[in-house]
Amino acid sequence: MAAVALTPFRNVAKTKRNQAEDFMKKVYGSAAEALDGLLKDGMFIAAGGFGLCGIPELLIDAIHKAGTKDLTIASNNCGVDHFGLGILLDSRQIKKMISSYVGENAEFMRQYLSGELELEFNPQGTLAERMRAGGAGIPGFYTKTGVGTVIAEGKDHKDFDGETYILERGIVADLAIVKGWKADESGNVIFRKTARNFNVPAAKCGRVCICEVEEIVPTGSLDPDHIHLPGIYVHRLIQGQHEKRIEQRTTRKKEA
Amino acid sequence: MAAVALTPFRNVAKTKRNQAEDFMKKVYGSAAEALDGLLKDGMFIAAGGFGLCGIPELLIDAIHKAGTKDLTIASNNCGVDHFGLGILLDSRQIKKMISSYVGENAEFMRQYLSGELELEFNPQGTLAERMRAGGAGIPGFYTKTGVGTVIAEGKDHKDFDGETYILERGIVADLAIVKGWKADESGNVIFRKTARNFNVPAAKCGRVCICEVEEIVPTGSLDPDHIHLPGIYVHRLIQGQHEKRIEQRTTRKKEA
Amino acid sequence: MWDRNQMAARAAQELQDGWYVNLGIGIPTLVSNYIPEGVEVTLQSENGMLGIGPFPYEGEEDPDLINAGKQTVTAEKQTSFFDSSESFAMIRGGKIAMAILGAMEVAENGDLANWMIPGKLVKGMGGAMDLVAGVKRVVVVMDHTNKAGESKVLKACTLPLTGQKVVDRIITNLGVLDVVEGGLRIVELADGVSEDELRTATEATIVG
Amino acid sequence: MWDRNQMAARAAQELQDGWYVNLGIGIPTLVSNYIPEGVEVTLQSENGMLGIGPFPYEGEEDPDLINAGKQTVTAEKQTSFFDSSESFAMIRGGKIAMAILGAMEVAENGDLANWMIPGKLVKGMGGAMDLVAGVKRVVVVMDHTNKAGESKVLKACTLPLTGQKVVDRIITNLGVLDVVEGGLRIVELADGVSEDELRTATEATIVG
Repeated sequence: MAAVALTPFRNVAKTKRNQAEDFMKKVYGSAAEALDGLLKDGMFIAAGGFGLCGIPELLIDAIHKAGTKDLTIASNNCGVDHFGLGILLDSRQIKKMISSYVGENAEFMRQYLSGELELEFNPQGTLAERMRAGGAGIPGFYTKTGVGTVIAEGKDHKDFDGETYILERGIVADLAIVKGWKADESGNVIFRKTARNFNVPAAKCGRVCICEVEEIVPTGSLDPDHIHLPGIYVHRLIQGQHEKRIEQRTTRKKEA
Repeated sequence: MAAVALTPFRNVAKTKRNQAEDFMKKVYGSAAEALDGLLKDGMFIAAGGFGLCGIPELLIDAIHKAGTKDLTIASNNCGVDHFGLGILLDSRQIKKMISSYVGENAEFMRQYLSGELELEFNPQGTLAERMRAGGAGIPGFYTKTGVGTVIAEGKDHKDFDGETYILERGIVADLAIVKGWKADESGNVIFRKTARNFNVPAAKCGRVCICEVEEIVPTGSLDPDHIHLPGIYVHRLIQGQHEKRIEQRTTRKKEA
Repeated sequence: MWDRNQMAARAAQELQDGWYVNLGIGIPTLVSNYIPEGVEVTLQSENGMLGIGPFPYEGEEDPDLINAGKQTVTAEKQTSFFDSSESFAMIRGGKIAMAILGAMEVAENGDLANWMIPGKLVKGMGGAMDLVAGVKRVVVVMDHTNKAGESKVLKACTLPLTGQKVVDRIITNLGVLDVVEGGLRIVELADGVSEDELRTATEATIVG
Repeated sequence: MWDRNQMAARAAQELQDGWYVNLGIGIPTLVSNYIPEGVEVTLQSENGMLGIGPFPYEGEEDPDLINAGKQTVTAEKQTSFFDSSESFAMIRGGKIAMAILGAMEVAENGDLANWMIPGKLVKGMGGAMDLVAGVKRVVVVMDHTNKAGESKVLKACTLPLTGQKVVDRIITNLGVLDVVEGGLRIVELADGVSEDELRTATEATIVG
């Protein structure tokens, strides 16, 4: 904490030489390769995306092909029928969902009402903050969201300055699967428009995080002030083609 | 929550016409004007900056000239002697500091040891998170930081998964004073390099936030994916010249 | 009696220049058509956007640019994007001046129910619980009665709550009511609606 | 016996390829000079930076680019900048693999004191309490004894703590010790130091 004598720094030439090859270690050839060794029946996965916007399509597909079962998945939504996380519903790979809204998915409803699927509803902001907190080493935080509703049942209540709040827990997932726009080889990720959404908090709460992007660029190509998700959060990276399906195509006519 | 019929949107022409003049309302001519009506003896101010990097020089100077007294200021540091928040120490305007490190300031030490100044030490990360939490409507959060130290004395302890944490409170300040690099007229701010530091959490925890920047650009000039502090957090804006003093000028020699 | 558009137009009168506002799905979305001249508001979308613009022109839809209803939208000049935890930080932190939301039931103490009908399909609360807990002022826009003619403005909600004591103002097809000490206060009657009609259609206590 | 540079060189052996690391002020800063060939680490700075580069060339100092010691630095290729709450989110959240820190006292149970001497000038804990609480592995580098020759490796710390049971490994001028069940275990002796010398200079219980 005291002032420090000026010291030379590590060998700059060495740094430059090793950098490219070292960071390349995060880049995998495919979603299946990136998932290798990380999947286990019964595991807890946090998934990014909102509706079908910014969802990790390639990783979901690879988890489907891997056949991993009894998954608990924290994700704001559960895709739609036969797309996004809906694929893992079709194949009965999901045991439990932690979500805020599941209205777009008939198969989800069928499995839920028949008791095949567990569902824990979280208010959307509580879910986002639980992920952010888990990633930030915060095991619990107080919020007014849900006080006096079914969400508050069984949770600790505490008054601060005359108002009542409930305790919500941070989430730490075994694996986070997220989708970015561009990443550099060191794992720095930038997102595009509203496709950022849950991808940032989901990535942060994973013990391991795999990120799929549309383009991987050489380290040094991205402005360090533009990074939305620093490389420290991203352990494995893949690049691939995304369908990016639109859920509600709303438009207006061009004026004459 | 159900699907919604496609609806026309508000009149686009009107939006465009009003936009420039409306957002101009955030822009003030000087720090003194921006502070007008907001200062009150005994108030609680959150200030951005780390050391002398990214500090709101112009606003500090204007608060000095305004002579507001008995201030409680949450800021990681308290400037240096006669610069940054050190100016407000010289003029005895500060009653209490909430900081993590005050080592650069002899006058601070003198006032503290003589009992003229109250000091509440917060671990740096706890201070940053208290600001972020206060701005996010979170009145309290649990952290492992400080468990078993003087910082934990008198605070609620709680065990999560077999580990002990302490409860820290969110901070809400009467006023936040921060320094950005560029802002657009609607209050969207971007920061430069490590000058971002406490400016973002400090801005968020202010009931009112004034931001001083090096350049105000027309709304629409900044890429919406590059905004570090959305305009919703910034109530008043000023542009001005900054000294940007360097605290420890460390360099290396160019190799031949 | 007001129709959907008149209710939306009346709700738009609640907006003040410079405000950041969140509009729910349904009638609240229509509010954006009636923002008064000279009033500029920035619309927040829970999925991570301030400054929702109009729907895109045909062929210009961007799958990376949607609102909280998952509809394709456009950006405005002042738009900024951010992640979901940041989005709800500003909601929970009281940075949004007003939310205008639909409802199934409202009670005289400000309780709101708008997310769940037991025994029916439950789609989830989405961001509604966060909005009503965090936003500074909550205005509800809904029909005063259900299809069976029963009041939706009640002494106490019968459906599971979205939030407790959260509603400030209720705008229905019959008029405008404020949640005050002891019950609801009539602020305004819709065109052609008498005070008696409003009182008759209201189960909640009307005071003042 | 190791000098400052030898201690730093020994500490550098703790680093593994691909790690994100936080180096404290003093001897820990010297560690960056001794990172082994083929090992690439990214240095974190609490004030909001991953990827600290060397000091700038004279005349190229940037007041907006400093490290946690407030020294002017440069960026690297993989550098990212972020705010202080984000910086400590990654520290507290265990994303940093290792912190190498200086110390005033270490105890056999891993307690660490490095921020305050009662009665003397107190400068503050800065980010030290957050680092020791959050970082996965904490390595302390310090002289084994103080100027009076008294052990700084103690049964129990006498100074106010920075963290409780947080230290994993201690590197001193006399050798390397690990915090294990029941006390400290000798891992390595510094050049020319006998086990007896190390034991004599250590107040803490040595086991195994």
